[in-house]
Amino acid sequence: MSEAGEHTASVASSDHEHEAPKYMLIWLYLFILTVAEVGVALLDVLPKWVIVVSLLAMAVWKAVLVAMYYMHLKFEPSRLRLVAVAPLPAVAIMIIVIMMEYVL
Amino acid sequence: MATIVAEAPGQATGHAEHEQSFLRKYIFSSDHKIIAIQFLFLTLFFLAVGGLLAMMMRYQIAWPDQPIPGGGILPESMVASGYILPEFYNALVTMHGSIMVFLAIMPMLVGVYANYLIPLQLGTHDMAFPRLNMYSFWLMVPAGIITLASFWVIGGAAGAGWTLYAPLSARPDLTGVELGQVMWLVALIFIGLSSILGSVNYITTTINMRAPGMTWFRMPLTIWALFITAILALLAMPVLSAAGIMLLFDQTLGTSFFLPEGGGQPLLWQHLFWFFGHPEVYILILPAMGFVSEILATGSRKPVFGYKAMVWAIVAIAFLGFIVWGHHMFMSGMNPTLGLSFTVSTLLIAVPSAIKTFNWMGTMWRGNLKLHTPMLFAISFVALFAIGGLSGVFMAATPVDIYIHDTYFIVAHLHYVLFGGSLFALFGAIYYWFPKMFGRMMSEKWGKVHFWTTFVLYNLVFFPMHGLGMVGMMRRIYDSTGYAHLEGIQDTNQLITVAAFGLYLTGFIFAFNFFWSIFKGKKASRNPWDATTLEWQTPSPPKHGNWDEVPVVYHGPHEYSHPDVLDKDWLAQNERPDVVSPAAGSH
Amino acid sequence: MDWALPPNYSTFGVQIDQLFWIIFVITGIAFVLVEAGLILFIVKYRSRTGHKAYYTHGSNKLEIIWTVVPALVFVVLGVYSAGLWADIKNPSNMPEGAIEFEVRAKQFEWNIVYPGPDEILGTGDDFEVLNQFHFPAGEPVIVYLEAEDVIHSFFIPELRVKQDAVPGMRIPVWFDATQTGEFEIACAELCGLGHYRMEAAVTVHERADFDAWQASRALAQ
Amino acid sequence: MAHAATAARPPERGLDVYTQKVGMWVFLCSEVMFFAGLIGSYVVLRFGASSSWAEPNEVLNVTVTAINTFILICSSVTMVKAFAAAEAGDQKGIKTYLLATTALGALFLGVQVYEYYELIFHQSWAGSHGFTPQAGLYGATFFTMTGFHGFHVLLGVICLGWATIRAYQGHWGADNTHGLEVLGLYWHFVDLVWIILFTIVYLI
Repeated sequence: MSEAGEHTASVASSDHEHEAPKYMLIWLYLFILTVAEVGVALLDVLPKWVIVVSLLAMAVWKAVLVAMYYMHLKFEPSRLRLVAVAPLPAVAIMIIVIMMEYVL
Repeated sequence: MATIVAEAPGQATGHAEHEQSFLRKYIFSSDHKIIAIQFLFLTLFFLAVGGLLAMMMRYQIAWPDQPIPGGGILPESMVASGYILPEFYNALVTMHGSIMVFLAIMPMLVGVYANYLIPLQLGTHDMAFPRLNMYSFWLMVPAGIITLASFWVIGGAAGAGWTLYAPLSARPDLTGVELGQVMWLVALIFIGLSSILGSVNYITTTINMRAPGMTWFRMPLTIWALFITAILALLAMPVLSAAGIMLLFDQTLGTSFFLPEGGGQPLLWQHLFWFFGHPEVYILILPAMGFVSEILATGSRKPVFGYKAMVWAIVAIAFLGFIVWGHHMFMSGMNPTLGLSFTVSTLLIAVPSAIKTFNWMGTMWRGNLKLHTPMLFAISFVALFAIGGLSGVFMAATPVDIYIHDTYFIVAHLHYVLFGGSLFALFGAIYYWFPKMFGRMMSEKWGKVHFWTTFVLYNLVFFPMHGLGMVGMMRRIYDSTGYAHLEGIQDTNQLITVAAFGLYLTGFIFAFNFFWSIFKGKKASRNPWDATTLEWQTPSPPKHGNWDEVPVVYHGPHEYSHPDVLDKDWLAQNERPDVVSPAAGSH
Repeated sequence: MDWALPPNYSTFGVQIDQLFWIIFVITGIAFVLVEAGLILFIVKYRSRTGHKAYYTHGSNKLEIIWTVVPALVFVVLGVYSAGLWADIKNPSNMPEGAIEFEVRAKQFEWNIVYPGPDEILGTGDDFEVLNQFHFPAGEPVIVYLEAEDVIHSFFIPELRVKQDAVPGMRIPVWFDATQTGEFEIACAELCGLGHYRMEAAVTVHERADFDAWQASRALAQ
Repeated sequence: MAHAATAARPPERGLDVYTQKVGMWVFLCSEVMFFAGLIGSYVVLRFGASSSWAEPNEVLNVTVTAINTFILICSSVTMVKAFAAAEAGDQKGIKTYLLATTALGALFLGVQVYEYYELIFHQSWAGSHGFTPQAGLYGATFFTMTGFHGFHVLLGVICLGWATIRAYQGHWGADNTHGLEVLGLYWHFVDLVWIILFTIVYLI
């Protein structure tokens, strides 16, 4: 228990095992997703809630791609990933609870 | 025994900075110890300023119908023909709170001690980012100057309370304060930036720069507390900055984020403010808890009782700290259903506080108590924090809060935690680490005089405030004599004021002792308290770079009175177990 | 100054005061335990030469006890508080058939809108009185709080009532005075220069007296 | 009680990552909270507190901003390419990609300035001329969020400019990649924030 952090040594500790060409592939994904987002929003044929949910999903997808590949989180030790996601619970709590003020 | 103060410039430290000009060495220094001492002087100054504002407030509350002595030296916009004006009183209320929280207590806990102790207690040469550390101090200076200057601009200093509730804080036409409110927000943004830079440093250093053997659960509780505090500040301060910027735009650009006329939401300000504000409350108490744990262990000559429980309690307090902010808003018009969940989380947070209190008592139990000044302050921290914690239960119980919210009961509660808690711990910490900082001891005799006068007068000032709250005296009122339900409380108010003046004067005993000891105090040895943590294994004061060779840690942080160690009652963290023998002790 | 809550004139005030004193007893016990313990330890374990402290890293049993006991006490307190809180503050629990008023707070006065003899707000016989709040005893009263400029807080100590009035919101507050009396509304939230003198008179009448008073005021409008 | 006394031990492992990178990630945590404060307020003001809100594409020029988004995404890929070039010791690649990143960042800012100009002087809002920060909550939240993002881009471009100059001095290389990686983290974060902002401000 005490030194739990010590033992969960991450496997991929060496920084950069990823190969460079992938960057362009991610760029292509990002480009396609952006086009898809603009298309969904501007065509405006789907029901409103479908549009909102799909747009948010695509935005999160893009954000995760950037964080994982461009910011190398995929290749970092898990403990650094923990640092990176640390504020997300606080963000969720803040926005959800303040929204409850109005929605409840 | 006289110490060998290694005056030879540290050659093995790898810092090629000994040939520095005075300016680089003492003013724009990036040495964490110098920065800590700079913070110490700055924050002691603001402590004195904040106290002075409180004295003026107390005079007004006690004798609203009499001119304040010496009021003539203040301009007519503050004190007209000897009487404190209501607008100046509001400025006093606001700036007393703001200065104490943001420019005195918080930077004293974090700026001084996180800076000083994290590298020393973890066994590293300096902070991870020394220059960033320097910026963090030099951002506080303009913040302080802007704050002080705001008293002298037209309209006076900010007057909407330290909580800056919109719309009052956003509309100059409703407060009569024009520039002061804006200046205070600008200062706040500087403070936020300073605090974020500091936190980045503290967190990175703690995570990544611990000495060999200094595992997470061998870190002194002070470090745990400061580390968790830094996380709180890192996640909470930016929210205040964001909210503060929106409020600033409301004031200056004509937006209406928080103004209902333009569709804005006054309650949104309160949510954002308290989302920051409650973690801030723990920023103001957790480091104090860390200092106290350490001083109590050293003074009791015993390991901290339930070290791991103490660590988890700190973590739990910090985590729960992010989900209890609504308890500041029970009467604000917040959705009552939301109030329910905040009640539960608030009562839950009392549990780790209880654990800590009982574990401190457990630390003292069957100890060998050395009642020196730091120890006296630490014990009284436990006594007074218990009162502040228990009075908090009244507010957490929402139905009771309906009555006591925004009364002097709250004032009593928050001062028991902030003054009886944080400041007592800070006094303890100053006495305790003074020898390490300045190489000399503070006078023990005057320390005790300071302690006893402070302790007695402090309780005379703040304990009766519980009673004022029960009677129903509202906070932040300029004159309470106009209310029928407040008849007959003026005697108490006058007693409090007289005691408060006395309390302020005890500060001079401290100041005298502090400055006298810097120059004339008894020379301190490396380890005057026979303490175990790493900073005591260096010369007093440690040289630039702290260590010739980084120490190796073999023990937990508070190994006192170990039965296998015969010649002394402590075991330094870096003492090799196989070397410790009856002849090895030297101090 | 007496160390006492002011006399209570409100129905739910009885429970609030009860809860206050229950917490007072619980925290009082904890207070005595902690402070007496500290004093005892200071006297008993004061440093003596040749004495060595007892070496221990803690006791799981003790720590579990002082985790679980406070947790249980707080859960019980929380559940009880939650019920009472919902009764007092939740709009869906507000009594039906109550007489309704509107209170508009602004710097630094309380504007009371009376429903008039028909006892319905928003009709032609409504009238406003500045800084004077009259209402009947012995029946529930609902006040709709509004604020025109900044946040104020509607506080009547004797009725154990407090609620912020927020600009842009209309917040209902209810209470039921048990007997007649004269008190004051105080403002409990810093609202500007005149915060300290933002008070209004409260008069609780018998029903008949209230009807008579309201009729006379309605005529005068 | 671990009494295993070994003579020389390496420092505690921490995160197995060099300190500057840890520091940047920790700093980015605070940036997340800053933007969460701004975006959260926007979400609450727009969706929570039932106020009237115009459809984004009636006011904003979504097409231009979509192109601008694409520019920022491109700058992210050139940034990461610059870092890869540094790791490979490819001096020419470092210079080219850094210069491209700086240029794309500056271009993004330029387009944003153009967008602001058009909105403030040529767009109409609620019957009056000009969509400004004073144009209700919509204008206030729009300019605050995009403005602070733009400010972050500006800081990034300044740092990138500095890094580019250093690149021409031969500063970066296979043995000196940390600075580029840390700067890259900041730059990708700014991109990431824009991805979120673009979606919730311009599209939803």
